[in-house]
Amino acid sequence: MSETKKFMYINRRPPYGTVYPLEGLEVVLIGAAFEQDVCMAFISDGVFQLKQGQDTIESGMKNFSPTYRALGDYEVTRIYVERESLEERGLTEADLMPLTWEDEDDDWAEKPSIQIVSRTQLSDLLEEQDVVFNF
Amino acid sequence: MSETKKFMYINRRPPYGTVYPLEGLEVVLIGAAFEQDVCMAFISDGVFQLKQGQDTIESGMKNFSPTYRALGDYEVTRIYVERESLEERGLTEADLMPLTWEDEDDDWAEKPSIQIVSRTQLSDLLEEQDVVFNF
Amino acid sequence: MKLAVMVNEGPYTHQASDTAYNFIVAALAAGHEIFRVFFYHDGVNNGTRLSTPPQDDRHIVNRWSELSKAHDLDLVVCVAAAQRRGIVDPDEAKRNGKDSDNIAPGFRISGLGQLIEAGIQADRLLVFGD
Amino acid sequence: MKLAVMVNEGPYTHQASDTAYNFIVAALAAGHEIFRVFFYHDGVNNGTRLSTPPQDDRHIVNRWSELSKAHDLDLVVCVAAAQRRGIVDPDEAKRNGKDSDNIAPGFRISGLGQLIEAGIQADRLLVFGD
Amino acid sequence: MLHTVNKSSFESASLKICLGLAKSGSDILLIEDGVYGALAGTIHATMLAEATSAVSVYALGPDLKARGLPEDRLISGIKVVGYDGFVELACANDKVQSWL
Amino acid sequence: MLHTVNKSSFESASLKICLGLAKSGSDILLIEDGVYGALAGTIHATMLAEATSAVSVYALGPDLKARGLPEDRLISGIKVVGYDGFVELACANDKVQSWL
Repeated sequence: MSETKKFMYINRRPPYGTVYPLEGLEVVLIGAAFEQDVCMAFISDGVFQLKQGQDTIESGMKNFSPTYRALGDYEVTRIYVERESLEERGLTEADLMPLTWEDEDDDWAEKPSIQIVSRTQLSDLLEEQDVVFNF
Repeated sequence: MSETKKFMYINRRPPYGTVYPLEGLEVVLIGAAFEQDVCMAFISDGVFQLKQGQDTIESGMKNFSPTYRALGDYEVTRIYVERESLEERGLTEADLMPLTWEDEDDDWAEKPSIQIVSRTQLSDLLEEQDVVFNF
Repeated sequence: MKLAVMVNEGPYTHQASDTAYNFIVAALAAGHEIFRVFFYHDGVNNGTRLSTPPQDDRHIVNRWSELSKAHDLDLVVCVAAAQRRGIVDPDEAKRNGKDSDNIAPGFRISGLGQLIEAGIQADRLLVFGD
Repeated sequence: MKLAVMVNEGPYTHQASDTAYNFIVAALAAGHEIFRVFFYHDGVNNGTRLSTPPQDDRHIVNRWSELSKAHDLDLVVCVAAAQRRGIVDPDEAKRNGKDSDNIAPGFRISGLGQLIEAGIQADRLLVFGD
Repeated sequence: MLHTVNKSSFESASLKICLGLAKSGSDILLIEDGVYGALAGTIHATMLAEATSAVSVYALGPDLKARGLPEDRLISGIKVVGYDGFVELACANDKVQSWL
Repeated sequence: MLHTVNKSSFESASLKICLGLAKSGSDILLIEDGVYGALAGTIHATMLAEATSAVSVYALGPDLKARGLPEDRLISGIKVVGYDGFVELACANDKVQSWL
């Protein structure tokens, strides 16, 4: 497996109502070991996955939101969030968990992983990929 | 179980994409043996369940649409279809399978089971029920 | 009051099973009677004893079995929906020529009439699904 | 061409499993290679041998097993998704202390790496789900 | 009559269909992903805000918390209840209709 | 790039989201309940009819037939294909994105 492909994981669903976001995240973490060119996109209700302050104690479900903060350690450093999806939902970037990665080529400087992009930009990014997963 | 309750089975989903309409119909047929006051309502994409001319041979699925024609024999004689849902989908009553029942109090005359009702009428009918199932 | 509950989705995949469980716990705490919990559609998958979720997550199947034991809950899995999806008890296994079964403790397999009866007998029927 | 297929929903409940099957049959007929079929989320429920659908309906699980045999298809059930949902082979049963297993002929249980590998190796990946 | 809605209004027509059939005086409880419909400042907020004059709208607190939605972000007039409040609403109404 | 849509446009936002992200020149294949989006004369027909100038829209014939939707009821310009045509579209495009 010497090839390197461009993988995009598109997240379109809100967390907790279904298991897709959690099981989708498991794919991304396992996929990190394969050293492909990986990015994630959060669109539509998928942007709610990154909402700050998730607390599942009363509902009895597993709070998997801390896992997003580990993505940087798995070298998932490009996380695109669609601006229009945020706006339609009355959200801003400040509502999202701050996600970062450490750049080893820049003295391990901590850099933000989340990039807010327009629908048009996301459409361009989608076109560049080799493999697209949708959770 | 001497009580008689008003049961409404609301059908809101299109056929074949999911098993809910088929398994919902199984509930109605079994429920018929309990001699309650039963009616069915077809709203939103549920109206597609009654579309004429379903042919599943090429897709390999089970064509369960003939079962709707048997509803009259199970004494399910009131089948409400929401007019607005038909209109939004470009359908008319002529697109639907003709469903009938035989009225034993009227010399077994064959009568139509389908009644096209407005959203307001359906809202009134819903309010009259004791138990509502949603498939 | 006498409440009946219908669960239409499998564990984990949809939240329906969690919400039904939390609702029932609250109803029991408030002194209500749970006439029956009926599992239909993919809801029948709540009744497999072969589930092994990650250790840091809730065990939905065991939670149902334990609640059933503690409160004598009637957990009924629809036979027709269970046959399609491969949930079987020893009787069903024998009837359908299967070499094993997978029903969890506290669950029983029965017909759709049990759902209609619940609708008739209970003061309220609550449906949880997708 | 080398095609990989991902199936994310259980049999009957959603059409995804039917569409994936019909797509694969057509792809094989056109001379393409199916690198792997990976079952994830509720898709793992395609792999239970305990399913007994009504006799006038298609038998989705058997259909997969037969297609696998006829075309040497690699049918992989994700282990993590299968553990949550109670799909186990003899090894998994032993590992998790279960008294029985339910995997159908032609299916094997393996990790998510098999999905990523399919994405890398295949010329196209097709996802069928809900 | 109590109506429950468990789908996001951004992805599903459930809330709209519910509001189209719910009579004045009904109770509507948003649960699971349905609680996103309670958010103020969204493209759908007007639909629910206008409905609150005719129906009482509730949102399930544990589902709001799971999703990180604080009460001060909700459309005004929406009441937050727990599972105990859900049980009370189910009993106080003559029947429950789940818009799945 | 081939986009597939398998949900009814009356119930789900999938088709709208797909059209929002599909570039000019893309292929879009409606399958399963997605084929309802191909119906002419519906409240959503304009959305897809306008898109057909920029993208090629296909509908899966076996799914149309299962649902009793004859070809003469479809938005003009939509091409009907079988499973073999689905395979051809998947191979002719460099990748496939399923809008579920």
